[in-house]
Amino acid sequence: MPLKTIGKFEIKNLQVLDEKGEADPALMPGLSDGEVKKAYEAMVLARTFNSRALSLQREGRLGTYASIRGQEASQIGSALALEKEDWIFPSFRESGVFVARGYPLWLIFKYWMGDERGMKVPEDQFIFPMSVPVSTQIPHATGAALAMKLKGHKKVAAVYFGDGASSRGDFHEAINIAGVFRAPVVFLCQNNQWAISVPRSKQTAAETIAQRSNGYGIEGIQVDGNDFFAVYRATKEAVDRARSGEGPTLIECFTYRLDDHTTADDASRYRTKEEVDEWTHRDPLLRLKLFMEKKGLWTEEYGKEADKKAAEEVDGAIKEAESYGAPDPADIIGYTYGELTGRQKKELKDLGWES
Amino acid sequence: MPLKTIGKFEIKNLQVLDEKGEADPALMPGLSDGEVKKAYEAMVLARTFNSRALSLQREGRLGTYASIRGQEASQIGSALALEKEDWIFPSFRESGVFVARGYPLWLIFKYWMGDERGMKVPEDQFIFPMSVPVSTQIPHATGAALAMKLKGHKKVAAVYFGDGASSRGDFHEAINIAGVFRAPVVFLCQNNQWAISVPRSKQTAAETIAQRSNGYGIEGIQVDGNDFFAVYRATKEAVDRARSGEGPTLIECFTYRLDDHTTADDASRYRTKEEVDEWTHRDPLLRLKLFMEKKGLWTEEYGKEADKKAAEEVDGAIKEAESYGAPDPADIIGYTYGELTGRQKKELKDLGWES
Amino acid sequence: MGKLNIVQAINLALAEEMERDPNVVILGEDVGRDGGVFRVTEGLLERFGPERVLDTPLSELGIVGASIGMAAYGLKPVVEIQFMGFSYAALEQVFSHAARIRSRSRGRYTCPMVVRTPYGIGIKAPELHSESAEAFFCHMPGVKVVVPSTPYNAKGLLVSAIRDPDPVIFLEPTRLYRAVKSEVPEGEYAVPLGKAEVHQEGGEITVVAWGTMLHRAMEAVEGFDCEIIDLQTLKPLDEETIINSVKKTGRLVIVHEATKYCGLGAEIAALVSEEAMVYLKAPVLRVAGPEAVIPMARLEDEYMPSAGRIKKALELVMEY
Amino acid sequence: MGKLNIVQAINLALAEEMERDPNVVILGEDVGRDGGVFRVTEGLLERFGPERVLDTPLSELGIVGASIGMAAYGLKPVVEIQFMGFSYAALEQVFSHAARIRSRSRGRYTCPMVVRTPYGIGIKAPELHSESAEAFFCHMPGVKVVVPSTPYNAKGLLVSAIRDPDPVIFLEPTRLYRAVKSEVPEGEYAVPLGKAEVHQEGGEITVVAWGTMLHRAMEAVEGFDCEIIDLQTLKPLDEETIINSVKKTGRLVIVHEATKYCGLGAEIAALVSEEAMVYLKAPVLRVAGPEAVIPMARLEDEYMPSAGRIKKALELVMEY
Ligand SMILES: Cc1ncc(C[n+]2csc(CCOP(=O)(O)OP(=O)(O)O)c2C)c(N)n1
Ligand SMILES: Cc1ncc(C[n+]2csc(CCOP(=O)(O)OP(=O)(O)O)c2C)c(N)n1
Ligand SMILES: [Mg+2]
Ligand SMILES: [Mg+2]
Repeated sequence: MPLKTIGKFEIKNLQVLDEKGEADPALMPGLSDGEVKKAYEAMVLARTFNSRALSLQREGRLGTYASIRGQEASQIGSALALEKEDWIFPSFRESGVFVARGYPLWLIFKYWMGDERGMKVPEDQFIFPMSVPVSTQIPHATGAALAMKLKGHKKVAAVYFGDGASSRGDFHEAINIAGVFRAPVVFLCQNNQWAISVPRSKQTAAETIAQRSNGYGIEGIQVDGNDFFAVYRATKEAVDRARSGEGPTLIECFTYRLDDHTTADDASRYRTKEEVDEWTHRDPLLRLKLFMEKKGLWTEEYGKEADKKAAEEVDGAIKEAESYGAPDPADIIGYTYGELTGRQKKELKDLGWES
Repeated sequence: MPLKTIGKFEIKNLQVLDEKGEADPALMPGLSDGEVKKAYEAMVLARTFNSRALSLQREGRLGTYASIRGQEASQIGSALALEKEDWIFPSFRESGVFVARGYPLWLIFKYWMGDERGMKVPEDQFIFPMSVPVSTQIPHATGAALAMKLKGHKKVAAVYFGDGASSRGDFHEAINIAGVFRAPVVFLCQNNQWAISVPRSKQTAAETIAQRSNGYGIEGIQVDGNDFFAVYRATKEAVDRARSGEGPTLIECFTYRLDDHTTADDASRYRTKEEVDEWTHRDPLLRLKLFMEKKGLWTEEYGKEADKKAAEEVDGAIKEAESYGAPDPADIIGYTYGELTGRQKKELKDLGWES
Repeated sequence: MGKLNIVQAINLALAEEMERDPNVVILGEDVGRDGGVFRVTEGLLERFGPERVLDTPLSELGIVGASIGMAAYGLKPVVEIQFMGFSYAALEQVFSHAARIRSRSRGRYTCPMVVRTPYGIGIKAPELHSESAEAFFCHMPGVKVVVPSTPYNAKGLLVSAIRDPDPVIFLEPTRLYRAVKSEVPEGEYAVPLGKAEVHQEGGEITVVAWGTMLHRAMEAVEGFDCEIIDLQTLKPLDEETIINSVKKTGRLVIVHEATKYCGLGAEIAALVSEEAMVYLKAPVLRVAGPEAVIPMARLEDEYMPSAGRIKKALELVMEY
Repeated sequence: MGKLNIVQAINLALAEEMERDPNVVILGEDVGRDGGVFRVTEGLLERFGPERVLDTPLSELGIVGASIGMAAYGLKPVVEIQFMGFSYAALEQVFSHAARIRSRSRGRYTCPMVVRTPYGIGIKAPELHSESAEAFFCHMPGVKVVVPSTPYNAKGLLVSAIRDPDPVIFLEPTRLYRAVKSEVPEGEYAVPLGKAEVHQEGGEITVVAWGTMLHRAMEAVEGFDCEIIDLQTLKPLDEETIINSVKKTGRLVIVHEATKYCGLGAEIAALVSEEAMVYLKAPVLRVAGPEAVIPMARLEDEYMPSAGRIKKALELVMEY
């Protein structure tokens, strides 16, 4: 009748690629040169999309926007580890995930221009509309994963959310349920150190978000979120485990939000330039580029080419998004239910919105 | 750039008194013989109250009731470790806690007879009304503890909830906030193995509830909930830490619900007699009695005396509760706001409830 | 089949729909092994197995939220919330997601799910076991709200709810669960959503009620020439049936258990004073709960609209 | 003090109340260092310190739940929920506890807290930043609901809300935050809860509105002889002011942003058809949001009642 230890637990951090672009061969995921280039190009495209979105917003051509700069590796490294038929449940700060999935860029612009049609997800895409209420999308992923399991489909659900989201009940209930039913879901926490003005240290007294996994009896790991290979490797392992029936994983991508929270925010009110500068040096694109250079996969000209292709694609998407017609007011009402209610028909008439 | 361990964590279980009544002297809390007897008598009183409540319900003299049989050590061991000015936030299955606080028994009966006046807590008692929605009382304790801290009062808040409650968002958000602000609160999980028909193993995939503490960066421990000394010791340590500004603790009392969930439940539908019998042998009262016998603190006659005193006190309380007048319908309306609204005055008139 | 009570009728509807459609799954607290605290899901775990009937953790937000993902993926989850008073933790998931996913995705994703929950005063259980918060859900565009009043419509309405392409909140009056029995045919029949039923024809007063209060109203109308409308679906509302009746009777009394202020009765009164005011011979009266928290067992009967209070309202409108 | 906008008026009310009463504390997401996303709490952390102004984790349920414990213990928490659309996670804590603790404990414990939240369409922000769910809170006995419309009443009402012994939901129209300026005296004055204000006297039509819609109504009434009532407090309702006005005008138009079905407008219409029907010359009309989810930025102006739609309603009732 003692004070006895009944459980031991360790939390690990994975880094494959250091800031100088040196990779640990023992930990490198098996990716072909082509796949690495594809990843780099996706990251460039995501960053290009992002910077153009920011400038469009300044020009008043786009609404409030949440920048992903600095989080490209976390978003693209994880998204590329999923299969096309796997389902993704994004938050509002996931442009990189959409890009990695080949989601039509003009639709993403359209969405941020304040138009629901941007989230009319194409039939061949299995991504949910962005969730604006923080953390509320997490249970949806658990449910979809449960459905996959019950239907015997060998698919996986992946859900993205921030460090702030980890403080909400949805996070807790969704992960706990997934643990109980061993649902095939991967919980991808994008720990970018800030929830608007609240630093990670004030979000929870725990050292890491990843260690929460132990409280749910599931796998968990923290990865260097600015290291494409680490994110990819950890996600791939989690996805494989999930697909083979071994249950959910919580992955904390330790990264940083380099820009303001959104275009409506001014981060200089609550964090120092020094902190931001320090993280700027850890730029995930730079790091992957250094690696590719050493491998001879990146040349000046290849880099220029990639930037040019990205710029063209984004330009095209903006043109498409802006040329697209104005939304029909009748659509405010038209998608509430499978069929119009009597009251809605009357309202369409009264409002002069009948077609 | 390795796969490195960044955190290690252990979860411990505390037992002081074994099932034969042998105590580990090294772990014994410093309690006088008188205090031990007081504890035993409180446990007898709680059990007597409980069994009378069950029979009153069968006779139709009391409404649905949630039995605490088997949980007396968890409830009384923890409650006795608190000071009179500390605040307690109970669930609906905490008769033992009320008894330990010297709460007027007739009021508890009154409450279970379906009368709000039973929770008109006497001014010298600092216990909240029972919370019926599972887990929803946990944030209240965090808030009260925060208030104590902000006001510089050296007090502690303690909150009781079950294993099922640990699956709800309230549990998560309340403990996380308490961790961030190092609020002086003790989270007392009464893990009685069942949430109505759902066993602990289906409530979460984690081995223990206590290990959740690590995810919030707070102290946590599992104790033998049928061992009065273990519960008392762990709670006392947690209360002392909280009072001296060292923040919250999560204590999992590993115990068992010996009776049906409530008088409206039939546990034979979902658990075996063998399981219940096995736990009956771990009876917390029996265990404390064996210890006291060895110490010469318990004699046949002392035992009889304690039972008799408890029976008398409970009889008196029942008489009081039943002799108390019927509630005034006007009270349905009268306590909604500090003052009656215009509409309420009209309603009192229309309903003929004016006094 | 013969006579069934509402518990049995709902159980039958669930069984038949699960038989018919392999995508129908049940989840909730104690719905499996225990058969639900009211035994509504009794026997379904044994019959359909743990892949179709899931005993969940104590997690209202989580199970409703998960059901949204299940529904979007292609299942038809039927969630049981043990009592309406415990559905509040899931309001955000219902309002911000279940109700909006179709419109948010412009129809790409939908949320065909049913949330069943026992509702209203009835069993003298502890606090929060007697709630009537239907107005919350009625104020959420994108959800539908249904309340049965007999075993027959309980089965038929639940079948329609399960087959509906949108989220449906299905509120089961605890007081009626075992109190009313009626013929319930086995197999195919559905009572359509969005249609009220004229429960009794009459010429002088229209009485609108649903669930438990329908039966209260029936006790009260004796001696009056009342047309009693059982709403059945609270949202979307069958405005036509109500308005046509009021145009005929010129008098309207609405009865509900929920507190009066901003209850569904207000909407019905407002609808009528907007669409049929010129036909009204008397003020529209609402017999409803007072501006107060629903009390515990000892006082719950006082809180609830009594036949006497309804009678008083009927007499009052007949004075005009 | 001179002219202030609503953001400044609320900030002033908070500062003065915190000065006056050491038990007043502020908590919420980004309310400290950042001064709140609308800057309503700007400068308060610097002035009153981290014991009085708490930057919390992202945890609506938790901070509202914790505030209940704080209030019961003796503080007067003023919680900021960043947008009304994020208050839904806290509905259970408000309805099941804040609203009931006084009645549950027969007065031993009370819950004097204020939940402040930006509300309504106004800043073309993403989804769920434009909600008007006041009717939910209005249907909760035990809470009070307040909506300011000018800097003057914003300050005065918030002071009353903070001093009120019961939980108050204080809804701040985002569209008006910086749009209206007016004289706001420094120091002591309170606008009482439960009193509406006759914003403009008139003889032929009573127009009831609050918050943003009050200003919409003012644009629309020009050319009509309208009495405009600014509710200020949505619960408890100042029934007398409304009824007296309708008895005078015989016509009533209610304007609100929220979806019409089961919105607060329904209650007001129902009240009038119950208490003043015989005075009504025309149907009671509600100009409100359609039965639809509040759209994103591109369509939000179409969703919101326009001056034109209000005018149409005024013309309609004048036909009687
Ligand atoms: C439930 C909820 N509360 C508050 C907000 C307002 N808000 C938007 S983003 C944000 C911070 C989110 O932080 P985090 O989860 O770390 O995600 P990040 O923005 O860093 O990507 C807040 C408070 C919201 N959208 N949803
Ligand atoms: C939020 C909520 N959901 C459901 C219920 C119905 N219910 C009452 S007790 C209970 C089980 C509680 O289990 P646990 O937390 O372990 O406490 P115990 O009953 O074992 O003491 C349930 C589901 C409730 N009261 N509150
Ligand atoms: Mg973040
Ligand atoms: Mg339990």
